Amino acid sequence: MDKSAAIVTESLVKDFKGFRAVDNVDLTVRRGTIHALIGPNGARKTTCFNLITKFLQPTSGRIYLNGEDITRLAPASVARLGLVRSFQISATFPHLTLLENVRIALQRQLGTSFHFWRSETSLDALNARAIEILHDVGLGGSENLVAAELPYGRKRVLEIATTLALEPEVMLLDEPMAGMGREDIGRISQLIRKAAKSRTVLMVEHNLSVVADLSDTITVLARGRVIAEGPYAAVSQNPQVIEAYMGTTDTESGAALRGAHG
Amino acid sequence: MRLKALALAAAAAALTATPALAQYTDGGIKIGVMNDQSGLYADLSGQGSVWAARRAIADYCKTTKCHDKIEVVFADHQNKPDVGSTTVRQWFDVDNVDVVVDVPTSSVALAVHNIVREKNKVMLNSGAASSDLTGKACSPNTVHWTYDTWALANGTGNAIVKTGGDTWFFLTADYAFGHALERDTAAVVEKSGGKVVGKVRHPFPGQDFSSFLLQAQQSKAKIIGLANAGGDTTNSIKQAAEFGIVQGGQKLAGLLVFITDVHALSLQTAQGLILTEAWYWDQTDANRAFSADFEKANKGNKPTMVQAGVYSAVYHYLKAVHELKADGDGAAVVAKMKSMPTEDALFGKGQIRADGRKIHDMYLFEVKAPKESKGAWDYYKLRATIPAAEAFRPMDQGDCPLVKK
Amino acid sequence: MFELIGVPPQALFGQLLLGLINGAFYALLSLGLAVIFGMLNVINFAHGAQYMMGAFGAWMMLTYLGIPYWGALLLVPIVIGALGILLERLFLARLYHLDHLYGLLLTFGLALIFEGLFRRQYGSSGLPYTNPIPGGTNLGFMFLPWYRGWVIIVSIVVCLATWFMIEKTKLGSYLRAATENPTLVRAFGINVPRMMTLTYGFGVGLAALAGVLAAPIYSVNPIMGSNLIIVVFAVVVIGGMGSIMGSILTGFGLGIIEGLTKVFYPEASNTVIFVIMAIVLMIRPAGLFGTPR
Amino acid sequence: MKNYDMPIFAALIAILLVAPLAIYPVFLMKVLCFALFALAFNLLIGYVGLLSFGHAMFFGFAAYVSAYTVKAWGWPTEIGILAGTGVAAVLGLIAGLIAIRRQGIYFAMVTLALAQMVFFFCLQAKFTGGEDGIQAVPRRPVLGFIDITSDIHFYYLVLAIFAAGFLIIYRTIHSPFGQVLKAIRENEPRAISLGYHVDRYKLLAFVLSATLAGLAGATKAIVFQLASLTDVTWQMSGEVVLMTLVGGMGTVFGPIAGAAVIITMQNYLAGFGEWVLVIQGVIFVITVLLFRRGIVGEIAALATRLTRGRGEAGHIAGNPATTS
Repeated sequence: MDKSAAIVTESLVKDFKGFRAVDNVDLTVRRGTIHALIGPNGARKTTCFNLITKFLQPTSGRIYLNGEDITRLAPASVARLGLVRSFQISATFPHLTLLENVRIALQRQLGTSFHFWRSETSLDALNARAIEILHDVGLGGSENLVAAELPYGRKRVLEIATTLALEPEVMLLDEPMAGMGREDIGRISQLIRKAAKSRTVLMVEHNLSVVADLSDTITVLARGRVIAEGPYAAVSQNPQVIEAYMGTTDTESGAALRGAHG
Repeated sequence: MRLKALALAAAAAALTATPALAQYTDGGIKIGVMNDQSGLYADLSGQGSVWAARRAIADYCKTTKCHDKIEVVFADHQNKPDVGSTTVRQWFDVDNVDVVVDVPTSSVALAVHNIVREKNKVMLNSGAASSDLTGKACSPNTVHWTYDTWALANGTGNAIVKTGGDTWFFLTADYAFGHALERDTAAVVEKSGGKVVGKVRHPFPGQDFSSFLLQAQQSKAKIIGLANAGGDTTNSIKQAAEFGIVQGGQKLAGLLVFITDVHALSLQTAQGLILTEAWYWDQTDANRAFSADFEKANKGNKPTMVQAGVYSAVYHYLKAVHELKADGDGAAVVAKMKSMPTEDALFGKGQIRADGRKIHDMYLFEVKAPKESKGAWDYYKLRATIPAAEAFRPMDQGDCPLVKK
Repeated sequence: MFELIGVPPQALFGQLLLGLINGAFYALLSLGLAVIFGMLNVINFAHGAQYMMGAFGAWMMLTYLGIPYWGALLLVPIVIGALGILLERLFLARLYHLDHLYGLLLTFGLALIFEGLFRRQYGSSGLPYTNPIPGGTNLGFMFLPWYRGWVIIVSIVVCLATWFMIEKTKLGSYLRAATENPTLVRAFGINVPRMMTLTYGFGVGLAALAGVLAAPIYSVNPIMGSNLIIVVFAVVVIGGMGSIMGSILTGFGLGIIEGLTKVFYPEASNTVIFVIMAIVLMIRPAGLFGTPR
Repeated sequence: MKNYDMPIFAALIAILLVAPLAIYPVFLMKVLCFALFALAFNLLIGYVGLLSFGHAMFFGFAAYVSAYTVKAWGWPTEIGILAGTGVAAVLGLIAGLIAIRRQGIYFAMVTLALAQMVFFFCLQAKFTGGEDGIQAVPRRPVLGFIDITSDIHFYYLVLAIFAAGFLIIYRTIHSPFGQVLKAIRENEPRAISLGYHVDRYKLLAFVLSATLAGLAGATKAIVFQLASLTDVTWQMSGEVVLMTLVGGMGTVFGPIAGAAVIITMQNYLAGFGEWVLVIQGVIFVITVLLFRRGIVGEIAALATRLTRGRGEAGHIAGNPATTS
């Protein structure tokens, strides 16, 4: 096993009621890189995500984070080790303000999260840091808005801000660009690039031009198996990959693949 | 010196004068009927008891000039002690109720009983079974009118053994009330020369009794004593009929069965059941006349012994209050009630003992077979009369602190 | 003759058989709950009240219309089931877009209304209902009333037929698919709301059928359902909510276990189901036949 | 957003201080005990989104413990109440460990079944007095000098207990812990992904809720000098759900309003017998169908609409169950 890797999975398998969703996936995400996980619809990319972050328990196989075996840990414990994920649909706390959203992430460090007798004003000490983070991602000045009132693209930004507040070593982004307009895509790409400077990023993404643009390494999944891995240029030439994409009705991805290629 | 004598005389005059003036609290007599208006005991007490209380007032005021403001209020205690105690506190503290009547369900009766004593009011209990009300928990403010567990156990246990039912198997509801009924009856059975061959304690409330009945059947006891109440009793009787227990030669003895239960079961199912009651509608002309009026006002039902007891108790209470011309001091009213012999159309002549127990005859009935019945509600045939002197627990055995040994 | 822990084997056979018969009621009722829960994701708190209405329905048909037991057995489930359909259309259907807990709260309210109305009208002492098949046969180890035998046959047939319909037929496969993914099934041109309505009606009909079956042997009174429903809830939790076979097997199984408890430790026979439930939940939080979620 | 909770609370306490002049104090004590019970219940449904259908087990069992320790063992009133509260906390921990692993309807069913076990235990155990319950619990002076045999004195003590309970709950909601609870309610997977072991937070909330429900029950036992099976039945669990629902789930004052409405209704409808059940059922149905925000929730929504003059006001009441 590669000790220098941030995440390693060994023969990861997940069975659902007799059918194999994820089949012997070996994945190595090197530290400090942006690694993309792509594949046509039904490739079980999100399932892999859920397995790595322990939201699902693998049927067999091993998962390592910085060489440490995390196969048996609870999802919250994995997060505490610095492996933090986002979700396919935007995952904010809709009825909390932007400030409170970010503060939830910061709050854990205080160690007072079980203190039901302490006033919440004790959390005000975190406000400066939270506002700073919001500012960094371009949400400065709107910290008192309620998250539900933000437009969709901004919610994703808020979600990334919340994730960044934990200063995770490894970020797992599940389709950060899903449902984005062109303008938002640019902004979030920038944000990811900036965030990735000091950490490792593993992302699932359908938008192949974003993948091509951002990622160092790409792993292609189809039907729960790895069919190719390497830099974008190599992977996009791989006949198996092209067939996997073309063979599906997923014309959008197919077109995207061609488009990015050409 | 003269001054002091004068003052004494005045005080004495005031003391004797007080009862002479009519001293009705709040300018009248307010009777609170508290019972189950909606639950399991609604038919045997409920609105029927309210009707009986009103009827007692009407009947009493027909013959005697009575106070012109006598009011009846009622409440549903839902068989919950806390509901009963809240209501009764409010009755006394806010609504100026003078006397609480009926109160079936022993747990509620005991709760109300304590508050009545604390507030020095009166409780005339007809509906509750617990013999503790005139035993170790007895109070100078309570009269227990119609029946109690001891009387039922004694009537059913003793009389059945005497008529040949000398081996018993108990089907007991597994809670304090069931245990008490079983214990009292078993003692009577053994004292009269019978034998208890077995018992089974079923959970309360139960639904299916077939398993327990099968055990009773296998015990070969002549009598199966049902030490339970309400739905448990009707379910056990119904299922006993289904399993052919009575046809098989065994008899069921209900230790707490009311005529409304028999009605609910139908004669087909309940025939042969033996039970003890204090009053039955078809015994005398007065009873029948009362029942005919009752039936018209109460969905075609005949009165139970509990409702008849409410009538009788309220009647006697009014007598005592009018004699005293005061209703404020509950203990004094009850003392007066005890000092006067009781007499009314339904229960005839009787008396109230020092421990608060009203004494009268009790009756052992057997439920008729369908072909023996001559019409609606013709359910019982008399097997034995238990004379008043033997029907209730002797005063010296009750551990009532009011009784000097 | 040898005895098993103080109980002769014949007696034990008898008790096992009686347990199985009680289990028949549990199975029928929990089956109805499971069907409704599986499809609508609603815990039907009114199930006990609907069972009670089934028993009252049989009594009313006999008393007011002169329809005997056998007619009631067929008609009452249809009538009460139709009432269920009405309830679903009027009330439940408005709540599907909300948290499932609202369904539970609504049916709880409905249960209170039904129970209150029947108490108002018929009092609580209960009503007589004559056993349509009196008599029985001596099996050697016990006297088996014909009626109890009838109950167990009806229950097993109905349970198996329901299971077959849901697990093995095309209609059932639509039902199951609709639970998983209503949008997809709708895309196939199937009227999902109507399917949900009919499912609720069917589940309620099962409760009413159990009520008719119960009328000749249990006291017909307004609280007969609320006493039973909590036990049936426990059966459903043990079996695994929404699992059809789970609810049937657990229903019969717990009937037998309860029957045995009545012999060896009668005082605990009401509690035993809840004890089993606690143990099952600690080992398998999703119930014996449930899938974890 | 400006928060008016504390001024409203102060006004409420001021009204309650003079209320006995006009209203029967025993009735008021009953309302306060149930209001505290509903507040405790609301901590769970309103702020964690967990519907417990078995909260009577904490309320009723604590009542038994405080009644028994005070009556049979002669413990001082305040220690008896604390003992009841403490036992409820332990019971809450046990029940919580079993139930907390499930969500939604499953959680409701599991708590219901657990409460039923407690019911059967209370029915059979010797110390509870079975059907009769524990009666005539003495009202001994509190702390040795506050005479509580007079209803009016006791009323002020109960008011103090109620106020303390309210403030504990209020502080819990507005604490670092409360922030995490809100986050869990709003988006549980996200809270997990931020490293929160949500089950532990839910468990603590469950134990707190059970403890305060126990405090309400233990106090009620002394007020009515009675602990009985009624308090541990599943119908009691249903009643507290009704109170909270009617008042407004997830609102600060809703449970108090709901308890007041329901208790008053039961009081005045007592003479109507079986109609009480029907009316309660109708209230349940109407509230679920039409006024899911409850009394306080609807008022808050109305106020928001008036001040803002636009927008969907449903979020203000913070009713978690409206989002499925």
